Amino acid sequence: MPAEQIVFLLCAALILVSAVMVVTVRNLVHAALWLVAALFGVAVLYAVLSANFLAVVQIVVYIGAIAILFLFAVMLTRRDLVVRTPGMRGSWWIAAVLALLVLGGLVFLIVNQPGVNRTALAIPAGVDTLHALGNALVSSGQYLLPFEVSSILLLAALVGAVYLAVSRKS
Amino acid sequence: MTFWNDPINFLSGWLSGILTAWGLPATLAMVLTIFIGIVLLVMFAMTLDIFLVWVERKVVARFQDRIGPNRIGPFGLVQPFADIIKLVIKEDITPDGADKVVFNLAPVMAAMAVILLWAILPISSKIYGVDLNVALLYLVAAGALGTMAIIMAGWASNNKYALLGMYRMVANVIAYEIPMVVILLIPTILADSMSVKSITEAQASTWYVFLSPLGLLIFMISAIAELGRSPFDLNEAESEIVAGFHIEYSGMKFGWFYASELLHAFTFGGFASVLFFGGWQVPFLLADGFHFGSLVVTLPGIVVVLVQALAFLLKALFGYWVIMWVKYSMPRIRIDQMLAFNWKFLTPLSLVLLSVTALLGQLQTVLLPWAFTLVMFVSNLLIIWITIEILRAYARRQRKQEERITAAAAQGAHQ
Amino acid sequence: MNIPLSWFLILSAALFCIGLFGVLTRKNAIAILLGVELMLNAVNINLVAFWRYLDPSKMAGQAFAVIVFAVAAAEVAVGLALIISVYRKRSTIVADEIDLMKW
Amino acid sequence: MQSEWLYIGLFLIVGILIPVAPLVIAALISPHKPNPIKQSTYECGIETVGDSWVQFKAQYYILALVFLVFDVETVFLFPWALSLNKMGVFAVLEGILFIGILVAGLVYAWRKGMLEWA
Repeated sequence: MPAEQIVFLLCAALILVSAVMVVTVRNLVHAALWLVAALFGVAVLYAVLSANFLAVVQIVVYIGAIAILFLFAVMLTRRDLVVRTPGMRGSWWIAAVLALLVLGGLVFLIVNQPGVNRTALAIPAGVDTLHALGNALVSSGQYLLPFEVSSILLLAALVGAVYLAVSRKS
Repeated sequence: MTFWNDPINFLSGWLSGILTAWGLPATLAMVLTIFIGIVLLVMFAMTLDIFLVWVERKVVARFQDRIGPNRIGPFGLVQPFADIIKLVIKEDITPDGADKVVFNLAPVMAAMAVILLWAILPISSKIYGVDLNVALLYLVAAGALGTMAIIMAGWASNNKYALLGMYRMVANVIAYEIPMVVILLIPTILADSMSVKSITEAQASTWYVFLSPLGLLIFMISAIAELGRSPFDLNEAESEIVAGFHIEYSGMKFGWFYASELLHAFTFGGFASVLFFGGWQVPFLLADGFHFGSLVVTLPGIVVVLVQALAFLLKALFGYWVIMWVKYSMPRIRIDQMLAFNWKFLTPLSLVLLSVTALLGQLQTVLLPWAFTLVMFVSNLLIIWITIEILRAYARRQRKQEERITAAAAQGAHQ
Repeated sequence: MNIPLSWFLILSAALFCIGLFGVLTRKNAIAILLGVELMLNAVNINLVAFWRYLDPSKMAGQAFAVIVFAVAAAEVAVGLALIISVYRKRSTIVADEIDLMKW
Repeated sequence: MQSEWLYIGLFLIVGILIPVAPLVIAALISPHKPNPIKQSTYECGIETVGDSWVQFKAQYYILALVFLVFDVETVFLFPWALSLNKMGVFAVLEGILFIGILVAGLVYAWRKGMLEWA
């Protein structure tokens, strides 16, 4: 078995095990830490796919910012967890059946798709994906609009979040 | 390819040759060779770390008009080894109610986050781990892992001081990450690359400290804050929260937090030298020897590599020394001041600097190199001057307001 | 690269379904958001895998993945701020008990 | 997959093994005599008061919130910085617009008093 496949399988095992822990562990701080492990696995996957920029951004944004925010939010609302610790709903098995059905449907669709077992070609020698991504994000014919709109989205999120998080003196 | 011209490649080729001769497959032999190379590099970093313990103690002693360690070995050089033996044989205490797995994972992760930085640190033109094309973001990503280690340590210790220290440290680290990342963009723009190797090579003629002195200043300030060293050491304000997030750690686990902080400081000195002082570049030294105009002193490759490595380590040590200098001469600032300084001053300033650099960077291909350097340097000085003027106007207004208040209070007292 | 495309797609489908399970079963609102994060990551794996396997010289997949990062960040910021805000008012983050707008 | 990531993977393994090794040695040779007093959490020499996972100031959370948005936006600037050489002044102006939107968020948070440590 080629080295790449071994790396992929190890990484997939890490992602799936951590993801299962994220949705089942009762202690929410542990759930958030398992999320960090799952996200790290996804970053390795991006590295396997030669998406260098996304691999590091995954760690910078998800582990360096989003996971920290999650952990802080859990610690801020922990009174609830200590007192009552609500885990999962009683009817969790319905959700499990539903999730398995969705998975079965997706896998059925995927394996019956023509050309799905293709392997990737090598990236052409002259292509510098990093500079290409930069150019794509700022050329008006390509992704300039989504790029600028995403900054406005983040501005809106900041304004909204700050507005909600401030305790208003009322 | 001989030993004298390209020692690293020669040695690795020699080693993998021996391994293949033993009957190992070629790929496995290569992986093993790389593995041994990595272990050697990390061992070098660790040895340096031990040496840094001595440097730190000696320098702080000099700053405080003491002698420092001088009993064990010449100039106390063996002192850090004694420290390590002490740490290793000390009883390791896990506090009651601690989250054991997370508690034990945190120091390993803290050390790992710093060691990972050495994978991209270019020590010389031939001695470097890997030339990653997203190296600058990798630097930030490794920092993110370090932050996660701090959160884990603070949370798992089951101690109020640890938790409070962790909150302060994380607030500090994440706040100053913004100006740091913005400043990392400046060498990226100037060199048109995120790889530390290309950035170093782009500084062959002009170090970026001449193009962006203000950038270096902001980088050093945010690096000190990222490290949580004085004046940003609220995370371990002894009078308030004792030792901060690692208060419950003892023995070698504490040792790793301490060692990784020192190595982190040195590594930041190294990155400052890569980004602004040309990394391993030595003036007049090219790949085959010194070139003083028409006078050429030819040197074998190995000497060039060693001179470059020495230059890099000296520059990094200089950065580290500046960090120590600041640490031992500045008082600690309050948390509100620390946050206000970042969000209201450093972040806007770095964004202005970034915009100006991006605009003027367009001239890089138009102007002659010396003219471009002059334009950049003057623009930086202008930004500094305008900032100082704004700050002075603000301070004058504050002072007037305060005078008015004291005058009113004095009048009220008279009546 | 020797890995078939279907491996990535199946992994991403599995991750998506685990996230879905979490969203459906968890009672704690923050835990529900954790599940949503898993689902967003599953989508991103797909985008990057298609970029790599179809045409690496066209940056569509990576550009979209970058924008998904922005969306995920915005979602987490607003979602957690909402939860904190509700927690302040009602001292609970159990999704079932936040039923002010039920009718 | 590129060989540079394999190298970083190997580095990660070494980076875990090297910190773990002294910890294992320490665990083997250091004494281990726990007792309740020794293991109680440290609190200035007096008995620990209350639950140690205390509620903390919400300000920390709000700062993490502001940081999240800024972090994502500054990371987005890296591809932009790499496109400047080729795309010219137009790209620079787009980036400055992007930074302007970022600053607008900062100004809003500032005016709302989010950056004060109250």
